[in-house]
Amino acid sequence: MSLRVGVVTFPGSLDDRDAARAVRIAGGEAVSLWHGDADLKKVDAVILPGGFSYGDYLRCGAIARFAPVMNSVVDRANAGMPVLGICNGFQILCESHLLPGALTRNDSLHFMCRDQRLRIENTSSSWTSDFMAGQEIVIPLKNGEGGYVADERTLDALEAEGRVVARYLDMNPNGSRREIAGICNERGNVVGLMPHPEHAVESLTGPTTDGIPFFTSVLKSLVNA
Amino acid sequence: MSIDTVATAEISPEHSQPFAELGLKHDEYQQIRDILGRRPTSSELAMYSVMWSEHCSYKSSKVHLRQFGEKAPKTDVLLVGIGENAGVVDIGDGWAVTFKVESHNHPSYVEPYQGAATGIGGIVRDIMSMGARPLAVMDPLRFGPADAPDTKRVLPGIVAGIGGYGNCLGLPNIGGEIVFDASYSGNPLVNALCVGAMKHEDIHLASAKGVGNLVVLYGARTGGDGIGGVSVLASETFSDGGPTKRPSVQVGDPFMEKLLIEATLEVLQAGLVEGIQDLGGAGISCATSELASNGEGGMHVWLDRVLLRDETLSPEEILMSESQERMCAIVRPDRLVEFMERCAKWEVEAVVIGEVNATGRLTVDWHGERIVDVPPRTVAHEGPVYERPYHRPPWMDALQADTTDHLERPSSAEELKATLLSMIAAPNLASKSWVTSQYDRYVLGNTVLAQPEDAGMIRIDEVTGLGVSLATDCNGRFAKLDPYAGAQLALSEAYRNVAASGAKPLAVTNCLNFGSPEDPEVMWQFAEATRGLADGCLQLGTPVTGGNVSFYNQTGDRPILPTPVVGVLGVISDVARRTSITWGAAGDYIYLLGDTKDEFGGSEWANHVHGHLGGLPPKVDLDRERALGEVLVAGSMDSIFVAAHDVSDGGAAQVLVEMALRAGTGATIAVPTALDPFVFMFSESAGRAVVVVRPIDAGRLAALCEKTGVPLTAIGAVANDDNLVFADLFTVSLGD
Amino acid sequence: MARVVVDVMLKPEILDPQGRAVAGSLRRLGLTGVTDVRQGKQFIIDLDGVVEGARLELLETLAAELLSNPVIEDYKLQVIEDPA
Amino acid sequence: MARVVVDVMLKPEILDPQGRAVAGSLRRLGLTGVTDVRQGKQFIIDLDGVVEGARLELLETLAAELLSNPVIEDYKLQVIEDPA
Ligand SMILES: Nc1ncnc2c1ncn2[C@@H]1O[C@H](COP(=O)(O)OP(=O)(O)O)[C@@H](O)[C@H]1O
Ligand SMILES: [Mg+2]
Repeated sequence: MSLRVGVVTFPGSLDDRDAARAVRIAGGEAVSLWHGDADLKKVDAVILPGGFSYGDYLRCGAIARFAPVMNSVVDRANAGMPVLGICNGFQILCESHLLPGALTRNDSLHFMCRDQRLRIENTSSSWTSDFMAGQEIVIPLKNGEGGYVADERTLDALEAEGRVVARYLDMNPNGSRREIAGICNERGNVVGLMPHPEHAVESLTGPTTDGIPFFTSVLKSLVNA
Repeated sequence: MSIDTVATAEISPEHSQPFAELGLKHDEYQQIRDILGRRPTSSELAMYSVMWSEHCSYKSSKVHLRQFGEKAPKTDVLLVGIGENAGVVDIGDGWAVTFKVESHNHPSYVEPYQGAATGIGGIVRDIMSMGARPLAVMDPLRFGPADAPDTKRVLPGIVAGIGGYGNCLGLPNIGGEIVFDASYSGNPLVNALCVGAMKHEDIHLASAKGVGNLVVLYGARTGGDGIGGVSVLASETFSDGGPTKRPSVQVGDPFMEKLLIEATLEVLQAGLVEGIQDLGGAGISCATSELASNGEGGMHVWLDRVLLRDETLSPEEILMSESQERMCAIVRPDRLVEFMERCAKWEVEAVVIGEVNATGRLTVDWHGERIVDVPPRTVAHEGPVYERPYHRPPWMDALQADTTDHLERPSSAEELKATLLSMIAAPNLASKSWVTSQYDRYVLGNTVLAQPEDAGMIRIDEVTGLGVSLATDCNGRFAKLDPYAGAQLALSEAYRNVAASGAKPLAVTNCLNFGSPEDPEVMWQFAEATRGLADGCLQLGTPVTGGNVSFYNQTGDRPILPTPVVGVLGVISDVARRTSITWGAAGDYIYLLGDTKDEFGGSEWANHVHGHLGGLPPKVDLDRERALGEVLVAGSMDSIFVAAHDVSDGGAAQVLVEMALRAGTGATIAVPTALDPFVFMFSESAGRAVVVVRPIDAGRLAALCEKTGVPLTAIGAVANDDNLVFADLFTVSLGD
Repeated sequence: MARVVVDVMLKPEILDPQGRAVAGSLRRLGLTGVTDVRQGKQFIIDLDGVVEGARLELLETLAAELLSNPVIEDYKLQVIEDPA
Repeated sequence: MARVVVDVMLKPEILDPQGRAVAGSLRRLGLTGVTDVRQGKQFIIDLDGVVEGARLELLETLAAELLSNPVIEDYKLQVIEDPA
């Protein structure tokens, strides 16, 4: 039986359909989860998709963090379940303190949508094991508040522990500290990513198919687990 | 606060009413009194005044718009025609597509960000109200000169507003236009297009069917937004100093709109809706009167049940309010509970405000008192119709006589190169990525083509690959030189762009942006443009499915360039065979399809280099356009093309530069011996495209052109470096 | 040195979607009796020297036309001479 | 009824691109001596009844964890009993 990957829909989630499509293309079963429902429907992993949960009013991810589903996600994540937060999902993970730091307004002050080159820095996380170390990929980036910030100590720790999952190449699109595009927790099961791998799973609709390994990684890691 | 009821109206015929302040002419006011056999109540006056306004009643344009129906080409693809919120087109496999472009020009001038944002919101609700899931948006924009202070004030806000609303809504932006011209200073044009899809059986209409069915208002609460003039009435009904202050500007709430979309799609899918209508201009007045007159003909409304954001609103204001993010549904009583539950799931407020009946009257009560009792048709559909006087402006002869012949042309290689470099940097021709990079083009995962391609293309059916392609175009300078031809050139350019992407053009929408209809010269431009568009659509076999008219676009008595923006929708059986503008391997052949003539009237060269506008626009040949379309579509089906790009603003040179930049590789171009290099590079003759094929496919292309009678000229080959070489003339490196 | 604090709020009659969203989550998180929430901006401007005369006037103009959008927002300006 | 005003500011050590942009345009528009500009948020919360005891504590918690993000922001909360 294929593995079940939950995709949470919050009010204002936008890329939930895309995340589900990506899971299917990678060979998994996408299960839709509802923000108001603490039941994770026995999924093996969870994706918090991109979008503007609650309009991103107040602060990106700030309100979604308190949704009933998040209590379950936090518990299971602490117990080792793989969780991927993309864009708004990354912001929610930071707001819920599953990941350190925060995401702030792009230094350009503009929303930016572009095909972004990245380097995969960590291939041991649940969501990046299918990449080769140092592999360079191009996937869409689209955000208004994607500047990753954290205090120096945290940044140094992230670097030292190899928890920077992906870094921006060519240009820093949003003023992220140390060109950080994505990070993971100590255990490597929780990953936050500002760019959108789910928009790079079909050559027809994406700039590349470089996003697929994020999803095949988790499926394999679950099988091997 | 004293209410003006029907009862009081009957016994106070002499009571004088501020109809003029509400924009009603004296005879229009008299007409209302005749319809009702008494003076209208202030609420009825509010309804009639807004529904009979130019914006809602199309009283000046109706007589001309009729041609779109009368001259409609024979077609079986039109499932819903003009008159509904948006037309619906059959694209096969049981799929239907609806699309429409609308203007939000003035609000965007007053408050650029919110004006543009609410423009997107409004057109998206129009598409939803047909039962479709909105799939993508486009934004044709016009501004004053790029460096004008006014442009610097409005442009960033307008772009941020379109992005801010569309991105938050989760609709990809797949195209649009950004054109600069002095005539738009102080009067920018913000047109917004939305396209949506549904299965045939899910098509819904704005009609209140079924006596006893309930009228449900859902979405955002009603506030005092956009009620402008009516406060005259409001203040009348206030014994004290008058109502609290009313908003000068409407603020959009894209998050609420997103919830509204999801909730609406759910209640439609669950079959809980008999009829549905968006609330746009004229708010509840428009929704209730249109629903009623399209349905059983009667409706009763308990206006005091409307959920308010501002408790001080008077009934007149509630009827008129243009608060955003609201919809109105007709629901069977036995489905109401489930309807309410679905709304609650999405945290969307909903309330029953009325009931459908067969009285043939629209009646409205306010706390038990009857404040409206009218025949709905007279409000919604039987408003005044004007045959505005119009005449060809006397200055047209001089304008057309002032041809481009006397303009100095570059001749030496150096001059040609300098002209090309200056042209590609011109605001109207330079890359627009500084704008489009602020728009999400990926969300929903079905965007196959978007900016800077010729057309935006989205996949409708993920299994079969069935999709649609859309382009909007209009060269206002052409329309000024000859409105009839200008409208047809806008049509043919959009048609060509869609065909170039590999899709078969099917149907048309339009947004007619003009000056004041009370100016006979403007009215002539409007009449000519509509006639040209109607004739053109007949000839190309693409029916007009809907659109919008925006009048009074002028600063003082200086009207904008006549700007009939035309949107063409095409269908493609499998988006996998789309044609992009990106050429491939070195050695591939580059051809020019169509005839290039010495045509520079209204061209970007005359405009940018000489600031000149005069003469005649390029000749229109719609049969040629159609034949070219056949080649472009057939070539895509037989996968002959590596790339294709339509030729328009800036001419062939501009096209070649765009293709080279897109691909990141240059080409070697040989000017056809029959052509003067300047004409070859910069003429804007219509009916042309540049195509790229693999050497082995050259024969098939030749045969195809042979069959369709489309002129084919070999002009060069793709190179393996980044130099664009115009043989025996000059070389430009993509680097600089 | 001086500090100027400019508070910018949407005019009361203008819809404030952000305030609405915040009010909603405050209630969901158990805060009772919330009647209205408005969300605005605050600018803290530190300057050398004193703020008076022409400089103050200029600040007022800038608060009215740059920091706030007179079409939809009101502003409040306070000067705090040598803060700390 | 009572009014609670919560000001939220980025911590001094966090880069504030908006504040920097504002400082730039203030200078361009002729304001001299600008040393620093920070842009923050202000929430005006209107409530029924008085704000004290448990309700005030809850408000403090919400200001600290919902209205502001402790990782990057500081907040200031003032209670204004019966405003007007
Ligand atoms: N230029 C036009 N071409 C074709 N149809 C038009 C044009 N302008 C308006 N219409 C049609 O008139 C009807 C009323 O337009 P409108 O009041 O803007 O609709 P809505 O209120 O739903 O936006 C619609 O069916 C619209 O498509
Ligand atoms: Mg409508």
